[in-house]
Amino acid sequence: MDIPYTVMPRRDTGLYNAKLGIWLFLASEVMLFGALFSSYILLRVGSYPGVWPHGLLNVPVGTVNTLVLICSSVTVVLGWAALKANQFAKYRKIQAITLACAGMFCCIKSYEYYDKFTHYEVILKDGRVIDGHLVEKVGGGQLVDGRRQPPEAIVIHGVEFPADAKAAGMAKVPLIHNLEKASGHHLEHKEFRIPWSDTKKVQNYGPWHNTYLAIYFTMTGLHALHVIGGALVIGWIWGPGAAMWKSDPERYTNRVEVSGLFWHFVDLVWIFLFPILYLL
Amino acid sequence: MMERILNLPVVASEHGHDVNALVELVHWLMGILLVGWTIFFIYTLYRFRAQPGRKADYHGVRGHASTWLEVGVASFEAILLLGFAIPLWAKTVDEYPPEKDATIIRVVAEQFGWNFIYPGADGKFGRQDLSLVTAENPFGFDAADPATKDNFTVLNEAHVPLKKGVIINCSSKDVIHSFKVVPLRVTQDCIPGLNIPLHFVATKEGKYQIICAQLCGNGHAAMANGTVVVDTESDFKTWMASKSAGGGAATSFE
Amino acid sequence: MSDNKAHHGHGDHSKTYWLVFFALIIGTIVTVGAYFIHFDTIFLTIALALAIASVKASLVAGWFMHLASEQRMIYTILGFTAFFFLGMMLLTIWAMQDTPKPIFP
Amino acid sequence: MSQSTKTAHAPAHGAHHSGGDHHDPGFWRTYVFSTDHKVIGIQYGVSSLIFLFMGFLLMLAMRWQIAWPNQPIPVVGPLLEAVLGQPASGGVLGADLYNSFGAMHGTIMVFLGVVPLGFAAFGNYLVPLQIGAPDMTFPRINMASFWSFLVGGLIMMVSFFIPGGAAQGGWTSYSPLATSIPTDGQTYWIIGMVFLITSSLLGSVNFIATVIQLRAPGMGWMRMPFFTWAQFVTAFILLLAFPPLEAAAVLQLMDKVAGTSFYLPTGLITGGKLADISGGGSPLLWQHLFWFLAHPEVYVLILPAMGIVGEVIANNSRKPIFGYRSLVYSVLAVGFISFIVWAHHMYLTGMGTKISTFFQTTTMIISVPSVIILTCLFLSLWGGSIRFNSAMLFSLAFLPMFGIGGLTGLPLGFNFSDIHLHDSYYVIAHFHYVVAPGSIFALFAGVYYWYPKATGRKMNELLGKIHFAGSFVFMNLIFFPMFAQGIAGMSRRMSDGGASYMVSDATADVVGRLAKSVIDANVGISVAAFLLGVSQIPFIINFFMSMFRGEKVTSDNPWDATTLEWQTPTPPPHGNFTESIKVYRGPYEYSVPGAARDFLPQNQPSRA
Ligand code: HEA
Ligand code: HEA
Ligand code: CUA
Ligand SMILES: [Cu+2]
Repeated sequence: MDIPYTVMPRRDTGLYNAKLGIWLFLASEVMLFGALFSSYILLRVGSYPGVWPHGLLNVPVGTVNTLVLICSSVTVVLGWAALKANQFAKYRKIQAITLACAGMFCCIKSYEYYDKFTHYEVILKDGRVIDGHLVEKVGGGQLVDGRRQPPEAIVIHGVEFPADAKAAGMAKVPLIHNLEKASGHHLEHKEFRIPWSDTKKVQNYGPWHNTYLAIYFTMTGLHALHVIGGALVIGWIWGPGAAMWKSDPERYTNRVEVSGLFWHFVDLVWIFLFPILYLL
Repeated sequence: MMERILNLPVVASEHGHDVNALVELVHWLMGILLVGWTIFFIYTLYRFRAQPGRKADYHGVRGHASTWLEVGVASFEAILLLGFAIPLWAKTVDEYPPEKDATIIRVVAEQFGWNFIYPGADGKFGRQDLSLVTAENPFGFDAADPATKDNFTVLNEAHVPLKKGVIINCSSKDVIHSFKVVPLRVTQDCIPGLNIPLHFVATKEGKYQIICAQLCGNGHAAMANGTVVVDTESDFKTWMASKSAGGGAATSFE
Repeated sequence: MSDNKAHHGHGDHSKTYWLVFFALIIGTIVTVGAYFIHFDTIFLTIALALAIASVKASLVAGWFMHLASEQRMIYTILGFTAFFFLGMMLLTIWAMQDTPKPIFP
Repeated sequence: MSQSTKTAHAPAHGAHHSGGDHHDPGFWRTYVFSTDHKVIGIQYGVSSLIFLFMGFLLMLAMRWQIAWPNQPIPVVGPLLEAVLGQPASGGVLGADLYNSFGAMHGTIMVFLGVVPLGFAAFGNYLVPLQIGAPDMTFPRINMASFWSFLVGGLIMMVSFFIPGGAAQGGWTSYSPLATSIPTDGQTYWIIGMVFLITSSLLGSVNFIATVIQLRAPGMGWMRMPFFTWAQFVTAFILLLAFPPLEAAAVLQLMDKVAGTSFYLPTGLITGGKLADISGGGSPLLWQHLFWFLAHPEVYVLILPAMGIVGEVIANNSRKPIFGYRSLVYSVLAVGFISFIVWAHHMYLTGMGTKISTFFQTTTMIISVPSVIILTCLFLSLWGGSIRFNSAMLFSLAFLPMFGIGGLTGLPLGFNFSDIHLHDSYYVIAHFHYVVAPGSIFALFAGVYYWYPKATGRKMNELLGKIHFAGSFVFMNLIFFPMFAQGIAGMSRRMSDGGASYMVSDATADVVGRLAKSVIDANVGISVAAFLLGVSQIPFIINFFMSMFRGEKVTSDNPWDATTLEWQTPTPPPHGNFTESIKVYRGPYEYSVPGAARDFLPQNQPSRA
């Protein structure tokens, strides 16, 4: 039994099955990310002043990552064009660049995640706030009664805000980062060694820190999963799956096209994610 | 007649009668359709049952009766919508009684009870600040503000005056509840973080049961011991006075 | 599609792809540049950034994904999707606007 | 002779691989990890019937608690206590467990019972057959869809047995309640949902692609059976409405496990103090995303049912359905509009005038195509020659039952009357009329109608009629009194069936308490529910017994039907059609004047 139109397009629709399939799938992806974008807008519009950070992320790094994805997008389509022109070796080379770009994107993204997870806001008992990157946690960590002991001290490289800064600025713990901008004067960056007993609250810039970071991690995380998934599929077709080029070149080319369509979509999502998360 | 069939519960508010009217009207539409179709249905089933030698008619119903029927139903719905639902809702949502004549209350639901906050004699709520929020002070009123001084809170028993506008702002401390008083035909979700107003004018004295109409945890069913007491104007004043500023120190706000 | 218009002349197509590629790069640079310029109102920044993003997205969709010369069936599906997407987004935003504001501003 | 005898093989040797497919794929590949749409359809069918039964059992336990609050459940109570421990202590369904069962009853019935049965099971089995396709376009994705469904279902089941028990936040899982309930069951629920969503996503891509790509020559859009149309539109709804729920579920999962505040507002107080969260989220956001799916979802529950009813009525009234085109357009309209009515579940969340006007207008608009569909189906009977077999009885009962359910949607749809009816038993009655005596009856009809195709044997008519009579009577006895309870002001989701709202001596002066008669109706309803259960016994016996003892069909087309699924061997082999098929006419050419017999199959070239 054979299913028709797996390779050749059907006359009245002009499509082969997989192409229709991937477009349907992409339609649902549009709704998935659409819902997240809507949530982003609502959370942002509903956020109260001072909590939505501007320029928290590293723009140059984000820009580089954007360029990396754009590169991979053009190589995907060029690779497919090469196959269409029957140039398998060329396709192999070009698509390798795509895969390299995908890897690079993930590396850069992990670096950015790492940067956020080591960024701490420490609220002291006297009301001062110290905000910056973790240098080290001194001591602690041993298990007592099955609970991990807190460190003796925490060393942060960053800036210090006076006790009244938050109260003067905004009602509830707004983003310290915004205070720095709003206060105008440049604060001196240096290393602080804070005994744990002086701290009231120590929190890093994970998704729990505020709504912005929450949506940032969720959206980019989901996007990164798409990148990884897409790269795995493209990589499989490129590597082990390439045997099909010999047996059924038309179908193989179609596979490359379909996986490419998915890849472009992932790029397309990033095109929107980049400005709304990094720039606005 | 529909009134009798539906057996709607007692009404004790002005707009409650409008709610009943709309419910009854819709049920008229439904009733007519139900009866009409059922008669048609049973007749058809009987008349066109399979019998030896009967052949079905390829064309079946001819004419445009069905179109007219559909147009009829649609128009009836349009009338109910444009003539009743939309304007009546607009009235409940937009036409608030003037604030100065109205009694303004805040209700803060929690698992599993109702806190009513009254502004007290001066009719004003105090300044609010998030950093002051605690379980006892869910709106973060500033105790230092003079307007806060005579605010007072009562648990599970709200008093409101008869025949005067009442505005209740609904909120919640923890999860979503729903403030529902059947005889007053009032239902409003109490959503944490939001302060949603509703208003009514009570028309009958009495003690009215509050129910929670939104699943809020394992005590949801038991969240039934609140009442709204509708007092005559003078009784209400006396009650207010007993609670306000010193009079009700035990329940007072601070 | 394997056998319709796009089949012949891949050289030309490659050229298109490169053009699109450069347009995307330029778009990115302009967006980032605008970010550093700081306009008077944030709205201008937002509008500009989203406008450029939309142009970039249409380039990707139109040429890399060949939407510019796709079959009607795909357009129909995407048309529906766009409608529902806009419905979801706009109606939700509208509904949230038409609801009381949070207690703590 | 006719086309149907040409393609007819004696059912006996029509088993599988009659086409060119000669190597034997072995037991596992044939029956378990099969990519054949018919096997997958049956897998879906059997598992969803089991889930349906589970949902039903949960509901029986709840009904006991509603009618006899805080009394131990006979027989089952001790069992529950043994398995679930403290929450069922004393064999009583405590409030936590009641909420758990309620949430899971809703979830199981909707996502694991009716949708998989109506859409995935019937759709999988029949859509390729009805359009003359050899299989689904993506058979392996089809298989993945089923397994994803099963994993999702198992996660839901497992959650009953973890400490704290299954989800308790209602099937709607509103935040912040869902986030604050201390059981991990809530997390299981979300993860289970993600699998179920993935499953229906894969399924819907497949359905749409199949209908678009694999229609046999001559099978134009306006020649597709109504059932296939309904499935096609349903697939679109699933494709586009489910992803937002997936997004919403991811956000809720983050709230639950990563400490985010997507749905948690600033100023939330838990356990007596300000919650240690960043705040800034919105509880209403969840509701919007949830109902954006869940309203279209209710049409997912009803459209396949309508499709089945259309097929059965056309076949058993022996005449074309009335207004085929308006049916098709109405179904399309329903699918389309169903995306923009969702907020009618949220009228009382503080909605302003403008937006609620919009949503109640669209709600009224969407009732018009439903009225058209019902009208067409009713009028189809006129002039027919109606055969009252079990399938037809259930289909006929569907019409007034859906009618009652649909009509009672109207007072809910006007926000002003919804003030009184919201979240009362009126709502429960409304939607159960559409899903239980509505959808479930249609699904029963489908089982009776297509059973011979799948097994080669008919189900027993007598047992079928007993099943019908019992189900019909008791369904109505269960749900009709709920309208009265709702109007009297009885709230839903109450673990004591409203007992704490009842007038007692201590509360005699409080107006608005429920009259004793309203509460007492609970007992009658619960008794009817148990009897409804009893009425299912003939069905279960019938279902299993007929596989071995049922009357063998003598032809591939035992009901003298016109659509293509009856023009294949019985049961259809792998690949479905033994010869290439071509379609010459519309789907319901019954009793055509001048034709030799009272039905003209779609693939029969001439009218002779
Ligand atoms: C299959 C499922 C299904 C279907 C088809 C419908 C159909 C409709 N529903 Fe329902 N609904 C639910 C399932 C369904 N619903 C569920 C599950 C809930 C509760 C969710 C929860 O909160 O848990 C709900 C809740 C619900 C609400 C929210 C109530 C509240 O919480 O306060 C509203 C409000 O507008 C509503 C309206 C409607 C309307 C207007 C229709 C219309 O589409 C109906 C149109 C149909 C008709 C108008 C009938 C026409 C028939 C005739 C003309 C023939 C008559 C003949 C005879 C009677 C013989 N529904
Ligand atoms: C498709 C959806 C669906 C279906 C079919 C049903 C079916 C039924 N439901 Fe349910 N129900 C819901 C969806 C559904 N329900 C939802 C969404 C809620 C809200 C939950 C919440 O509050 O969050 C709810 C809530 C709900 C409540 C209210 C609980 C409360 O608010 O506290 C009640 C109370 O009586 C109830 C009763 C029933 C009854 C008596 C049936 C009967 O009609 C059952 C009929 C079923 C059968 C007769 C089983 C048939 C199957 C077989 C016989 C199996 C055969 C097996 C094999 C052959 C292998 N349901
Ligand atoms: Cu509070 Cu339910
Ligand atoms: Cu709905």
